[in-house]
Amino acid sequence: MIFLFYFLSAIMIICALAVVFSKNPINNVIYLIVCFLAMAGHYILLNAQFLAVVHVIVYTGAIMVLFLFVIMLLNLNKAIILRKSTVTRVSAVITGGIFFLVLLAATRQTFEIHARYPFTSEFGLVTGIGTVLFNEFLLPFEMSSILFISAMVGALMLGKKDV
Amino acid sequence: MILIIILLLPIITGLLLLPLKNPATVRIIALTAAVANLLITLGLIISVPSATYSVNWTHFMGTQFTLGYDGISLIMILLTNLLFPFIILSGFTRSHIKIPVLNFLILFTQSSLLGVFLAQNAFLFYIFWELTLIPVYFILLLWGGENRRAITLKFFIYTLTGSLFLLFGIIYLFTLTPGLHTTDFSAFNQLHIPAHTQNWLFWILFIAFAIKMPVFPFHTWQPSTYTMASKQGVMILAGVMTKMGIYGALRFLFPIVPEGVLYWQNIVIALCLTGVIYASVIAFRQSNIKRLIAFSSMAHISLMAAAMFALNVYSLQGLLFQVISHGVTIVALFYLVHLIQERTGTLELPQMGGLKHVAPGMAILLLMAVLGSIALPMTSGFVGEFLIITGLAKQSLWVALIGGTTMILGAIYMLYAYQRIMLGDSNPAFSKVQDIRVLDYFILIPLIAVIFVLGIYPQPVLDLAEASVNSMQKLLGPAGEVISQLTH
Amino acid sequence: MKEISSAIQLIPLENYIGLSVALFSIGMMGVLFRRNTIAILMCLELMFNSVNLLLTAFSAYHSDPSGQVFVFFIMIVAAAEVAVGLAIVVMMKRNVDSVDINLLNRLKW
Amino acid sequence: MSALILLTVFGIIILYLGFVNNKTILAPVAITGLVATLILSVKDWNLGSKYFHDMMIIDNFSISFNVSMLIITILIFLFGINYYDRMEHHVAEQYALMIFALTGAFLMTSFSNLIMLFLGIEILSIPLYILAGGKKSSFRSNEASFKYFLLGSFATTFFLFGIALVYGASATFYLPEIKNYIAQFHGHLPPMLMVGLLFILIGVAFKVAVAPFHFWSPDVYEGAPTLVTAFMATVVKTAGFAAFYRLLGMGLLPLPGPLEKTLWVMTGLSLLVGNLAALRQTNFKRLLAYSAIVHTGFMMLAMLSQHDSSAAVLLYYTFVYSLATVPLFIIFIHMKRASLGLEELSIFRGLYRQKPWMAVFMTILLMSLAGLPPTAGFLAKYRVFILSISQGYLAISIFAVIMAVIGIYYYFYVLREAFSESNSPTPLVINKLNAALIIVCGTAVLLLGIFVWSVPI
Amino acid sequence: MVASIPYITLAWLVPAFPLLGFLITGLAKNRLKNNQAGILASTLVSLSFLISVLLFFTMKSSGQESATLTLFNWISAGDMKIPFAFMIDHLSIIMMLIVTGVGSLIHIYSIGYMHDDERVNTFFAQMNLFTFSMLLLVMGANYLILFIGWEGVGFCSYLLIGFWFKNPDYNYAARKAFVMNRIGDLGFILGIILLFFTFKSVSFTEVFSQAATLQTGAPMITLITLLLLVGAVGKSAQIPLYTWLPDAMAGPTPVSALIHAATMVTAGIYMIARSSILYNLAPITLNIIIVIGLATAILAAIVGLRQNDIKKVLAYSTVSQLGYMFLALGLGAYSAAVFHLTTHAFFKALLFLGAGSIIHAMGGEQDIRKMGGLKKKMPVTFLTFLTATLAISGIPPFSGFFSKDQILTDAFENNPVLYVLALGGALITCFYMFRLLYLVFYGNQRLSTSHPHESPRVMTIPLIILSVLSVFGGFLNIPSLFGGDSGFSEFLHKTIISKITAELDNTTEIGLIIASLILLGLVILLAYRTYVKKAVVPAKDGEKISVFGRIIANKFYLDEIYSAVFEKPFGFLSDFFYNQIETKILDPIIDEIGILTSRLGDLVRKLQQGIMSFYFFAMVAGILLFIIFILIV
Repeated sequence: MIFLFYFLSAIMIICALAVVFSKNPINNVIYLIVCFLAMAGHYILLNAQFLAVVHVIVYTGAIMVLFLFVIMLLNLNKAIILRKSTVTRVSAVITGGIFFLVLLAATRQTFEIHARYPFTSEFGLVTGIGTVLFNEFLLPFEMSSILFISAMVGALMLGKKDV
Repeated sequence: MILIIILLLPIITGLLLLPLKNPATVRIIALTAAVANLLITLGLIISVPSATYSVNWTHFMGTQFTLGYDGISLIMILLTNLLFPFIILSGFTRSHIKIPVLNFLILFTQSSLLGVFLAQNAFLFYIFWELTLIPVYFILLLWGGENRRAITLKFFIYTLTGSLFLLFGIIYLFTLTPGLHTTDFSAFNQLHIPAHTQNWLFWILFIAFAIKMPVFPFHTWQPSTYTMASKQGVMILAGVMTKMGIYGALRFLFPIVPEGVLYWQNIVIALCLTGVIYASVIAFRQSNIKRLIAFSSMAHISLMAAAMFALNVYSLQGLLFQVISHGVTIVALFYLVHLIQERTGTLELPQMGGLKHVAPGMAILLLMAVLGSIALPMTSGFVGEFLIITGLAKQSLWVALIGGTTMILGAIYMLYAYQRIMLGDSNPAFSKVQDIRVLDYFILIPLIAVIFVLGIYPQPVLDLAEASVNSMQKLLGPAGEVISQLTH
Repeated sequence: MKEISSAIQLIPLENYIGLSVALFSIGMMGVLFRRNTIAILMCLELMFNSVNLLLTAFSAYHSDPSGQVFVFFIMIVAAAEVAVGLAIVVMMKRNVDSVDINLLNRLKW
Repeated sequence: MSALILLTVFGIIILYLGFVNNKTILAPVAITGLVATLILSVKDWNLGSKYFHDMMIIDNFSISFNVSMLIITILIFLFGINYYDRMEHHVAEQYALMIFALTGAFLMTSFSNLIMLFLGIEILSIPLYILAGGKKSSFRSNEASFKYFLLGSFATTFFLFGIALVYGASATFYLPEIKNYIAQFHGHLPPMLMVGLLFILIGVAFKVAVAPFHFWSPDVYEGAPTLVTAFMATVVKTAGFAAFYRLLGMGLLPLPGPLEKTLWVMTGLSLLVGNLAALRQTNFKRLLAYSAIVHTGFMMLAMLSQHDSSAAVLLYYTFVYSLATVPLFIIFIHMKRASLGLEELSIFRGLYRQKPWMAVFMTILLMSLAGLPPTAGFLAKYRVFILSISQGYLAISIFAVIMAVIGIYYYFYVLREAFSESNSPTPLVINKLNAALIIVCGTAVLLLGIFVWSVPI
Repeated sequence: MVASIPYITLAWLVPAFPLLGFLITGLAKNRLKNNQAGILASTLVSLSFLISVLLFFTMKSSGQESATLTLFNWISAGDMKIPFAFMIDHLSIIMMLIVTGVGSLIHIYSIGYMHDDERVNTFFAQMNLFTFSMLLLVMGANYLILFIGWEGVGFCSYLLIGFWFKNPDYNYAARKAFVMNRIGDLGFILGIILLFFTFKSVSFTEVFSQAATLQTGAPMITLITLLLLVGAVGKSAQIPLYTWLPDAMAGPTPVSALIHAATMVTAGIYMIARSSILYNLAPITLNIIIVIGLATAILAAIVGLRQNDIKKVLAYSTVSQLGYMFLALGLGAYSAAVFHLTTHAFFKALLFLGAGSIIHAMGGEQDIRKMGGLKKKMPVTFLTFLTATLAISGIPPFSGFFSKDQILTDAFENNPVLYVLALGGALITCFYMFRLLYLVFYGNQRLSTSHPHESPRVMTIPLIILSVLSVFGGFLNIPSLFGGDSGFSEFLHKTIISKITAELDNTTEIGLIIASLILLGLVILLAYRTYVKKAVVPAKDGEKISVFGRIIANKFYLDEIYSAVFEKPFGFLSDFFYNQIETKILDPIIDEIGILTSRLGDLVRKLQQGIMSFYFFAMVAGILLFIIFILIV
C-alpha cells in the first residue's frame, strides 16, 4: 500500500515539475492532467471516493479543458519563448527549495494530532458527504452560487468582445 | 455663559462675514466683533472674579466641554482680545482679494486661540491647539510672501510634529487617571506620576511647546515663516501664537510633571539661554528687517521661557507681564515694519536709510516701539525683563547675567536697525514716501500707549499675574511646594 | 475496498503532509519561475490541489467529513477563479497580444 | 439573514434589469435595494441570531459593520449615477457585481466558520477582479485586474494552506473550537499550527493590504476605474478588517507571542512603507492607495490593542476613513475630467479659485484623513491612540505618532495644490448630486468629529 | 520720615516741570516758532531750579536730613514692593541744584547756540527729557527709580549725541554711547537685584539701615558693590568703558556741556557716594575703584595731550577728572568726590560752553590747529575760558584747587604713591589745558577764511555766571587749613558716611600744596614757551610723529582694540551663527530629515516596480521571513 502511495507521489512530483519546467503550454496541460489523475488516485487511497470523482470531473474534465480551449483560442500552442532571466529562474528555484524545507520543518509533527473521530471509511462516499454538505454546510453551498454567478457574469463581461 | 460668548463671538461673526461682498462692511463688522470681545473681556476682568462654563459635551470617555479661566488664562485672553482688534484694523489699508475670507480666518484664529486659553480639559485644549493652525495655515498660504508654499508647509508640519507628541502625552496621562478616565486638567493635576516616568513624559509634553515658542534648537521654522508671512499673519504668529507655547507649558508641565521639570530645569534653562544669545547675535547681521525682528522676538521669547523654568514668583510674574508686553511690542514693531515695506517697497537694511527726513512720525513711533523692545525703563518691557532677570538671578547669578545680555545685545541690533532705516542722509529713493497716516495712528498710538502706560503703571497687570501665580502655586501640588520653598 | 480504505492507517500522515508541502512548493516555484500567465495559472492550480490533498488527508485521518466538504468548496472556487482568470488573460491577450506577466508594468512607483 | 437574502435578490434583479437597457433605473433600484437591506439589517439589532449550525452569527458587531458598508456603498452608487453616465456596456453588471461583492463582505463580517470566511473573501474578491478590469479597452484597468487576480489567487492558496494546517491539528473549521483547541497549548503552539495560523492571517492581511503584502494595492488602486477604487478602498477595507477582527477576537486572541509580534511588525511596516511611499507620490489615486496602507496600520493598531472597545474604535475608524475617502474620489474624478484625464496631484491646482466651497470641503476631508481636529479623523486616531497607549504599547504608539506627521505632510501637499493658482484654468463643472455628496460627507465628517458617535458593542 | 520739611510735597514738581516741557515741546514741535521752545524749556528748568533752591533752604533750616515722597506703587510682585518715590536728602538736593542750576544755564545758552538749527524744538524737548531723567536719577528713593533715570539719561544721551542724524558717524557714536552704557547698566541692574535679595528691599533707607548690621568684606556685599561699580564705570566713562565719551562729542556742544560734563557722567559718582555705606563695607571694591580712577585720570590726561579737536580735549579732560572723582570715592572720601563733582560741573560746563562759543564763532570749526588769536575777538569768552582753565588746573583760589587739593591730600594720606601719580595727572591736565588755551586764543589766527565774533548775550551771560561759580565755587568747602569750616562736606556728612576721618597735620599739607603749585607754575611756563613763544602747532593728521606720540594721538588704540576684540568678532560670530550654524546646520537638519525621508520614500516607491514577478518574489520573501521568524522566536 505504501508502495502505491510512493508510486502516485512520484508521478505527481515529476509531473508537477514538468508543468513548471516544460515550455510548451500544451505539454503543461498534459502533465497537469496526469498529475491530477494521480491525485485522484490519492483521493481514493484516502477513502475520498466522492472527491476523487469530482476532482476528475472538475479538474480534468472542466478546468483543464478550459485551459486547453484558451490556449487554442489564443493560439499559444507553440512553445513560446517567454523565459525569465537566469538569475530570476535560479532564485525562483532556490526560493522554492528553501520554502519547501522551511515548510517541511514547520509541519514536522512535534506534537500528536488526535484523530477527532474513531476511524471509519463511510463518510468519504457520496452519502456521507451529501449529508454533511446539505446539512451543516448548506449555507456555504448556497452562497457558492453567488460566487458562480458573479464569476460567470464576470467572465462573460471580460471575455466578450465589445463591438 | 459669558465665556462661551467670548469664545464663539469671533468665529460666529466670521462665519456671518463669508457671504458678504462689500469689503468695508466686512472689515467694520469684524472690527466691531473684536472690539466687543475686548470690552467683554475687560468687563469680565473687572467684574467677575472667576467663571467657569461647563457642558457635558458627550458621554465619550468622560470628556467634558469645560471652559474656565484662572489668572494665567485671563492674561492670555486679555492679550488675544487686545491684539486682535488691531490685527483686524491693520487690514484696513490695502485691498486684498477675498476680504471676507481673510477676516473669517482671522476671527477663526481668534476663537481657537481663546479656546486654547479657556479650555479646562486637555482634550479640548488639544483640539483648539491644533485648530489654531488651520486658519493660520491658510492665512500664510494665501496671503504670504515669497516662497510661501514651501515655508508654510514646513511651519505646519514642524509645529504639528510637536503637537502630536503632546497628543501622545495627553492620552498617556488620560490612561493614568484613576477610575473613569478623564482628560480634565483638575484630574491631571491630581496625578502622582513616578519620577522616572515624569522624566521622559516631560519631553513628550514639552516638545510641542518648545517648538511653538520656539526654544533654541526647535526654532528653525520661525525666522523664515515670520519673514514670509503677511502683515496680519505675522502679527498673529508673533503676537499671540508664541504665547500659546508658554501658556501650554505653564498649564501642563508644572502641575503635571513637576519632578520632570525640576529634573530637566537646568538643561532647559541652558537651551533657552543659548537661544537668547544665539538669536540676539544672529539678529545683529540680518539684512532683512523682518528676519531681524523675528530673531529678536525669538531672543525675548527664549528669555521668557528661561524665566518660566526659573520657577519663582518673580520670574513667573515677570513672564506673565512680559507676555502682554512682548505681544503688544512685537505687534507694533511688525506693523511698523510692514508700513515701511509698503511705503518704501523694501525690507533690506542696506537699501534703507534717511527715512526720518520724509517720515518723522514713523521714525518716532518706531523708536518708541524699539524702546519697548529693548526694555528701557518706563516701558513695559523693562518691568517684565526686570522681574524676569530678578527671577533668573534667584536661580543663579550667571543665568541672570547671560539672560541679561539681551539688554545689551537687544540695544545693539535694534538701534542698529533703527539707525539703518531712519537715520543717515536723506535718501533720494524715498523722497516720495508718505509719513504715517490716520489709520496707522489708530493702530500704533494705542499700542505704544499700552507699552508706556504699562511701563509706568504696571500694577494692574501685575496684580492679575499675581493672582495667577498664586493660583498656579495652589494648583501645583508637589511643584508648588518646591516653588514655595524656593521663594520663601 | 477495505484495504484501500484503511490505507490511511498504513501510510503515515507525515507522508501526505510532505507530499502536499512538496506540491505546494513546486507550484509556488512555478509561479515564480514562469512568465507565461497560463502556466502560472496552472501552477496556481497545483497549489490549490496540494491544499486539497492535505485537507483530504487530514479529513481522512480525523474521520471528519467537513474537511472533504471544504475541498469540494475549494474546487468550486478554483473553477470560478480559473474562469475569471482565463477571461482576464483573454482580455489581456486581446489588448497587448501577449501573455507575458511582466509585460503589463505601466502601473508602478 | 433576511438582509443577506434581499441583497442577493437585488443583485440578480439588477442583472436582469441589464436586459432592459435602461441605465437610469439601475442605480435607483440598486440603492432601493441597499436601503431595504439597511433597514432589515438594523431590525436585527440586539437579536444576536445564529444561522445554519453557527455558520453565521449576526450580532451587533456584524450589523454595525454591515450598516457602515451599506452606507458607503449607497454613497458610491450615488456617485455611480454620474460616473456611469458615459459608459455604454455592462453597467448593470457593474452594479450587480458590487452588490455581490457586498454579499461577500457580509459573510466576512459574520462568519464563525473558516469556510464562510473563505467563501466570503472569494465572493468579495472575484467580483472585484472583474470590476478592476471594468474598463476593458484600458490597459491600465486591464493591468490592475490582472495583477489583482494573480496576486489575490496566490494569496488565497496560502490562506487555504493555512486553513488546512489548522484543520489538520484541530480537526475543525469552527472558530470557537479552534480557540479552545489552541487554548490547551497555553501559548506554546506547535510549529505546524503556528504556521497555519500565520498563513491564515497573511491571507486576510493581504486582502486589507498590510505591508509587506500590500504590493498589489497601489497598482490596482491606480489602474482600476475610480469608482471601483473607491469601493475597494472603503468597503473592501472595512470588510477585511471586520473579518480580521472577528478572526482574532473570536478565534485567536490572545495571540501566541510570535504571531502577535509578526502582526506588530506588519503594523509598523504598514505605517512606515505606506507613508514613505506616499511622500513623493504624484498620482492622486496612488497616493490614496499608499495612505490607505497607512490607515491600515492604524486600524491594525486599534485591533491589536485588544480591548473591549477595539471593535467600536475599528468600526469608527473604518467608517470615518471611508466617509472621507469616497468624496475625495468624487472630487478627484471631476478634476480628472477637467484636466482631460490626468491623475497627477497638480490637477487640483486652481480648485480654490474656481470652486472655493469645494476646496473647503476638500480641506475638511483631507484633514480628517490626516487626523486633525475637529474632524472625525482626528477623533478616530485619538481613540486608536487611547487604546494602544492604555494597553501599554508605548513604543509603537510613538512610532505611529511620528508616522501621522508624515501623513499630514502629503495630505497637506495635496491641499496646497488645491489652494495654489492654476496656470491654465479649465472650466470645472460639478454634477449637482456629486456636489451634494461631497457636502454631505464633508459635513458628516465634521459633525462626527464634534458630536462623537459611539456604538456600544 | 514723613515730610516735616516744609514744601517737601512740592518736590515732585522738580522733575515734573522738565517733563511738562518735554511733552509740550515734543508734541507741539511743529507749532512752536523761533525761540518759543527754548524759552519755554529754559523757563521750566529754571522753575525747577527755583523749587530746588527753596527746598534746599527749607531743608537746611528745618534740620531734617531726608524726606521721602511716595507717589504710587510701581512694581509689586511677590514680596517685592517697589514704590515710585522720591527721596530728598542732602546729597540729592545738591545734585538737584547742580542739575537744574547748571542745566538751566545750559538751556538758556542753547537758545542762542541752537538758534539756527531747524530741529531746535526737538532739541529742547530732548534736553528737557534729559533733565527729567537726571532728576529722577538723583531724586529716586530707591535703586530702581535711580535706574530709571540712569537708563533714561543714557537714552537721552543717545538721542542728543545723534541729534544731527544725517551723519552716520554721529549715529554710530550715539549707538556706541548707549551700548557701552548698557553694558554697565546690566551690571548695575544685577547689583540691584542682588541688593534686593540681600535686603528684601531696594529703597535706600531700608538698605542702608540694614547694611549697618553687615560685616565688612562680606562676599555678597563685595559682589553687589562690584556690580554697581560696573554700572558706574559705564556711566561715568571709566576704564575700560570710557571710549564712548570722546565720541559723544558728536552731539551739539550744549549737550556735551550738560550731559557729558556736568550731569550724566557724574551719575556714577553720585550713585557710589549714595551707596557709601555699602562701599565702606567692601574694601576690595574700594581698592579697585582707586585703581580704576587713577588709571583713568592719568591715561585720559595723557591722551588729552595730543588731541586736536577742542571738544575732544575737553572730553578727555572730563574723563580724567571723573577719574579723580573715582579716586576720591575709592579712598572713601565721598564728600570730596561730590565736591569735585560740583566744582567740575561748574568749570567743565563753562569750558564746554566756551568751546561752543568758539565753535559758534568759527562757524563750526573744531580743530584747534586751525584756530588761534581769538583773545581779542572774543574777550568774554576768553576771560571765562581762562577762569575755567585755571580752575581745572587747580590754581588757587579757583574752585578746582579746593576740590582737587582735597582729593590729593586724601590720596597722600592713604598712600604717597597715589599722591604722586595723582599729582602727575594733575600736571598733565594743567599742561594740555593751557596748550588748548594758548593754541586757541593766542598767536595768530590760522584760518583766514572765517571771521570770528563774540557770541550773543544769551550765550555769554551763562558763561559769565558759570565763570563766577568756577571762581568762587571752591569757597563752599574751605578746609579748616584755610580757616574754613568745610561746610559742603559737613552738609554732606549727614548723608554720606565718609571713611576718612583723620586729618593730615597742617605742615605736611601746606608743604604738599606749595610743591604742587610750583610744579603747576613750571608746567604753565612750559606750555607758554611751547605754544606761544615757539608757536608750535600740533602736527597735521598726515605728518609723521613719534611712535609714542602716535600711540597717544590714537588714544592708545583702544577703539581699535575694542573693535578687534569685540565688534569684529561679534560681527563674525553673528555671520558665523547665521551662515554656518543656522543655515548650514540647524535649519538643514530639519530640512534634511524631510529630504532624507522623501529619499527613503523614493526608495520605497522604487520597490513598487510594477513587475508581477517581483511582487510574487516579495510576497514569498515576506512569508518566508515571517515563517522563519515565528519558528525561531
